[in-house]
Amino acid sequence: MEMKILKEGSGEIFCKNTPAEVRKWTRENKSRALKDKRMRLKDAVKKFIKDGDYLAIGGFGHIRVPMATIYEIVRQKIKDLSVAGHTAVQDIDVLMAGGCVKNVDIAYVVGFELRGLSGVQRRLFENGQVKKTDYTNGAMSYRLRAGAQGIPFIPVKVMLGTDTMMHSPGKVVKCPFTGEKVLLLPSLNPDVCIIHAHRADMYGNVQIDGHIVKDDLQARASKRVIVTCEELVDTEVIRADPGKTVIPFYMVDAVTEHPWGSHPGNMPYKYYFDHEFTEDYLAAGRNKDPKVLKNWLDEWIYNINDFYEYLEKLGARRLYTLRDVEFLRPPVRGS
Amino acid sequence: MEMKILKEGSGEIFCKNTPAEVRKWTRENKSRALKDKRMRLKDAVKKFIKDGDYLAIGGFGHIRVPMATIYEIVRQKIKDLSVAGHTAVQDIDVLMAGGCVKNVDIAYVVGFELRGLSGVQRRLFENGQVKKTDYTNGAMSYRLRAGAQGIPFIPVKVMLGTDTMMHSPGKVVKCPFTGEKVLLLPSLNPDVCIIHAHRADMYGNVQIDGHIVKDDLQARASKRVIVTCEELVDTEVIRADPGKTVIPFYMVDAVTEHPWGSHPGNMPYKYYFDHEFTEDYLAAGRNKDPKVLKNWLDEWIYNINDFYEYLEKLGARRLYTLRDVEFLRPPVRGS
Amino acid sequence: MSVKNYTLRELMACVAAKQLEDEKAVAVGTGLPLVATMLAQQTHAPNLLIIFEAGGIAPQLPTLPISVGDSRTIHKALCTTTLIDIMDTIRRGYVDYAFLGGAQIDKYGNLNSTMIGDNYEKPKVRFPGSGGANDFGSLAWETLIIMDRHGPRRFVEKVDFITTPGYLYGPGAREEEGLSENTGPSRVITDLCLFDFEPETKRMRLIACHPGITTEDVIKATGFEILIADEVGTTDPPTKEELRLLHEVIDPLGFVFKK
Amino acid sequence: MSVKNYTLRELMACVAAKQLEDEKAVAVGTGLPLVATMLAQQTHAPNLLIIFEAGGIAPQLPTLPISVGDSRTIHKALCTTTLIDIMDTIRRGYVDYAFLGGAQIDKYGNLNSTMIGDNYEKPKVRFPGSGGANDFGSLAWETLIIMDRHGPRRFVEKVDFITTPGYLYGPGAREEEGLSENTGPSRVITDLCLFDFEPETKRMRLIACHPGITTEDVIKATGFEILIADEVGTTDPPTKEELRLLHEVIDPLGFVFKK
Repeated sequence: MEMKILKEGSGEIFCKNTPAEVRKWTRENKSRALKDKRMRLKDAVKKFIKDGDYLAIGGFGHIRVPMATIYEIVRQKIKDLSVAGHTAVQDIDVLMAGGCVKNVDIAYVVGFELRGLSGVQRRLFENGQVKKTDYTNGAMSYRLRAGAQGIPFIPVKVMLGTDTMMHSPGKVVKCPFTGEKVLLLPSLNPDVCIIHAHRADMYGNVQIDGHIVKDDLQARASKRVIVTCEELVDTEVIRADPGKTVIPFYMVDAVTEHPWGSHPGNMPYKYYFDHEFTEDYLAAGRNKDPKVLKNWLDEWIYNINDFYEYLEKLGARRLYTLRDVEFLRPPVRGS
Repeated sequence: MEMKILKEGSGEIFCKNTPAEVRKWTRENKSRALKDKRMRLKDAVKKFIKDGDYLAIGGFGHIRVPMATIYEIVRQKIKDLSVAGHTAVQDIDVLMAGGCVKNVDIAYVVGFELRGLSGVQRRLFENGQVKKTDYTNGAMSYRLRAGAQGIPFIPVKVMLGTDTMMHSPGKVVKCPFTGEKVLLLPSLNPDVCIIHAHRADMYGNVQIDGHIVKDDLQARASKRVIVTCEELVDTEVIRADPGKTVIPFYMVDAVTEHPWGSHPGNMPYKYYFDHEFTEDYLAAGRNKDPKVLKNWLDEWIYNINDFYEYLEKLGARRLYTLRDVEFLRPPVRGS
Repeated sequence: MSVKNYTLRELMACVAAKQLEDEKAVAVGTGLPLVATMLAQQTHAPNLLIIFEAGGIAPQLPTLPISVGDSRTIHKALCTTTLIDIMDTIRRGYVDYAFLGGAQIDKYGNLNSTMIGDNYEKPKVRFPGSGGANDFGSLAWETLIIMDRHGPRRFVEKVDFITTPGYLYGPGAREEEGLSENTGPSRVITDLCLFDFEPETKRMRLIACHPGITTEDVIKATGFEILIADEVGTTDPPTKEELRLLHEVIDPLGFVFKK
Repeated sequence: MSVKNYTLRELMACVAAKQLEDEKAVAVGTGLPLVATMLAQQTHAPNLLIIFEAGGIAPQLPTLPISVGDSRTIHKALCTTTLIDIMDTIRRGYVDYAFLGGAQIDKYGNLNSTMIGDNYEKPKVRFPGSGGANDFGSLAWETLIIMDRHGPRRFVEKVDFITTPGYLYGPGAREEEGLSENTGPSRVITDLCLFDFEPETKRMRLIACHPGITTEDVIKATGFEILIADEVGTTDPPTKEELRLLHEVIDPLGFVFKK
């Protein structure tokens, strides 16, 4: 008996890692011991992200995005990244503005949701400077599930019949048990995944409040995991509520405490979007004069040393007002 | 291009539901509204479990098992069940002692772990009275994951090369992306799943403390979900910690508060095993005189009305001593 | 067009809201579809289950979320989970409606939110892509579509890219390609009118015009041949109470209804 | 046999414990393998990561769990999760050792925990089946096997049923069948001796006898032809400290070491 491949897409697979290789790599490169993994974000990015890596970003769009790490990647001018555009908004936009990106697996990029389209990304995709393969958000999560499970492909019931499928690497077959058509997608095992969480201990046990989106899968599927967190906590805090641990320590390579690390994104139960900041950035990217974007990047990334300087530029009043907005209370900041 | 089926097992698929049918059934039979689903366990079992159904049981072995529901199924003399033996110990043993079981998907049954083998199950399996197909615990969870995902099969990297595979319905193929061999297993969508949880609200939002084992997958894969819980809580309790909700209300058909509902099993953070009770039961099942087992069933199931009478027979002192053991403290019960 | 006391976007929100039955489940993004969903919940469908792609289930929405997964989408939710769990849930048959939009649509309700142009490598305009739209449109029972700026460049004979499946190339096509039975687009709400899909041909059919709009207006604005119901109705204009809810309760900051 | 001051089960636990390196991860059930694991953690391997099939990760084990997923296996754990997450974790390469036993074993380390007899429908004895054993033995890097009652009915030329894969039918067989490279059984600890697997043939090889046991004793007790290392050593008898830990700390209630 045979499962005939009835149709297949032409999309390029940008991430070349296979579960079998990643498994082997894991044996040799990931410590199973409780080791102190705290380090400066600068050092973590230098150590664990290389030119040409495939990068997966935590959170969703503007929510719980690891912006401190994104800025650091841009600051270090890492090149030729392939990126999982699994609803990626300002995160991927800043990476692309910084010239770090070569290929994108697109589920949702280019758009800033209600705020409209990105000038930066339109330019880069429309002139073919950045290559792409199209998927869906479900498809990207399913690929990560396969990667996390260590299987080389996964059947799905989305994308069938569409151009989205024809521009993906998916293959249509019939189920050998029921005869129904399914789409097979290749697993996704990113080289590195960056996550911003509510809390972690120094070993890298990570807890997230609210929706997990896809961070659990990404951490499981990826080779390297770099974590920033709002709060670094004692391991006893983790042991007191182990059901909340979304990512266990042995998957994690680096941990850095970075309060406000999702700014200008929204950190549930902590702070809401910095709407103005995003609008300003978006306007810079849309400006026909490339100097305007360059100035933005200089001001907020290149000409500052790290994320703490960024926070100082923003100022405490502005930041804590975002907390008021998050908690739906009138912002009263000043004595 | 083709994916050739290189090898296949001869195991029978006992659960005939396919994801496509279950999906359709769900549209017509599951309410998406917040409805009060509290009912007597007796009524829940009568209403939602039918002769010949495929049953999935929550928890693991002796841990967080829905014993109150198991006893009620036996009391109602439901027949010809197929059961997922995804590490099933006293739960499936009582069902088989009560003559409720026709087929078993075996990952782990017959054994009582350190306590040795079950007399009841050995008799029924060794004389061929109960039919079986062999799997592994991983395989059963993977089948449930496929059922929960609504795909008809899933590739796995277990069982390959073994007789376990040859007595399953698995099919070996090569991955069309990497060329490596994988085993395809059919999805599992049980007719009904029974779960014992720490807390639930009247709509069926379910929270579990500690390890979830496979209850999340089971609830998602099954058509009907019957929940007993240690504590019925106000919905505000659920809304205050929604990340803890393992099963959302629309998957659940019935909710009953049944403190001690896992007895003689272990309910993490609540009470430890009733070791003596299990040993007594096991001895009855091993006894060559079938009357001994019959007497046990009469005493603890048939001749009592419900689980509250069972608790009264056990007595408060015995029950609360199990709480002491759970918390590793010396049992001091008496004034 | 002689609209009074209300804008076309307000009208679209009210018409869209009426498509949602109580005690059903809807998977929704943000913008006008979410406004319509919140309005339905505030009016005739208090027991409508709202599910968000990023993992929020049945929140008590305090105000309009401005991003698909922001804090508002999990405010006092009954469950917060993962994106894949939401997709699995839709696939399992629990979700009645998906609410979508797009840059282009054709007569079978196929949606393009990927690109304009005929060169995939160098599109004239690159849009965001599917996001969860293809998933929702593949897996939910009914797809409700909202399209503003109804005109022949958006309502086209052939979309430049099928991002999300409508009825693809006609009756039976979804099933032939492996999509679930009895699914597909059921309504298209535009700033001119309301369409359904004729059951035999699966082609878009005009069933109601907005007040002041004629069938001829719709035909002119549509780049493909539409079917026309035997009786074309007129949609109800927004009530005062609906307008109050839209502006005071749902979108007080004016994200969707700019002030 | 001239054992003194310790039982064979105690000796097996101590020998098994020594197979576990510090800073590695082990997936383990209950019984003797767990006793050995806890002993390793209490002695030379304090930073050994323990993972339980039912979902407990890195607990601070207060005392011996008596069931594979009981409360003790999640006591002050770093993470509590699901069975499938544990299996995925092993498959992803994070777990160095799986600790297994069985009713029968053959020269390639294939394990039978399913049945005795040649009729699957009506076995002479039906055992529990795989449980997580096949998963562990398929996915973990090394499989450590503990077999008590070493004798020709348990160490057989051909097991009645391959529940869990050893090296199947010889070198390359695991890879040929689709199992991961560089995996398979590495040690067999019995109540007579310690085996490894000869790298070229993948056949069981005697590397050490317990005190008082001879190579001849082992040959006689084994139903297949064993390979014998150039130098067959003698295992270390338990120290006083090891015995104290076993009885006072690990198994004070005597579940494994019956009192």
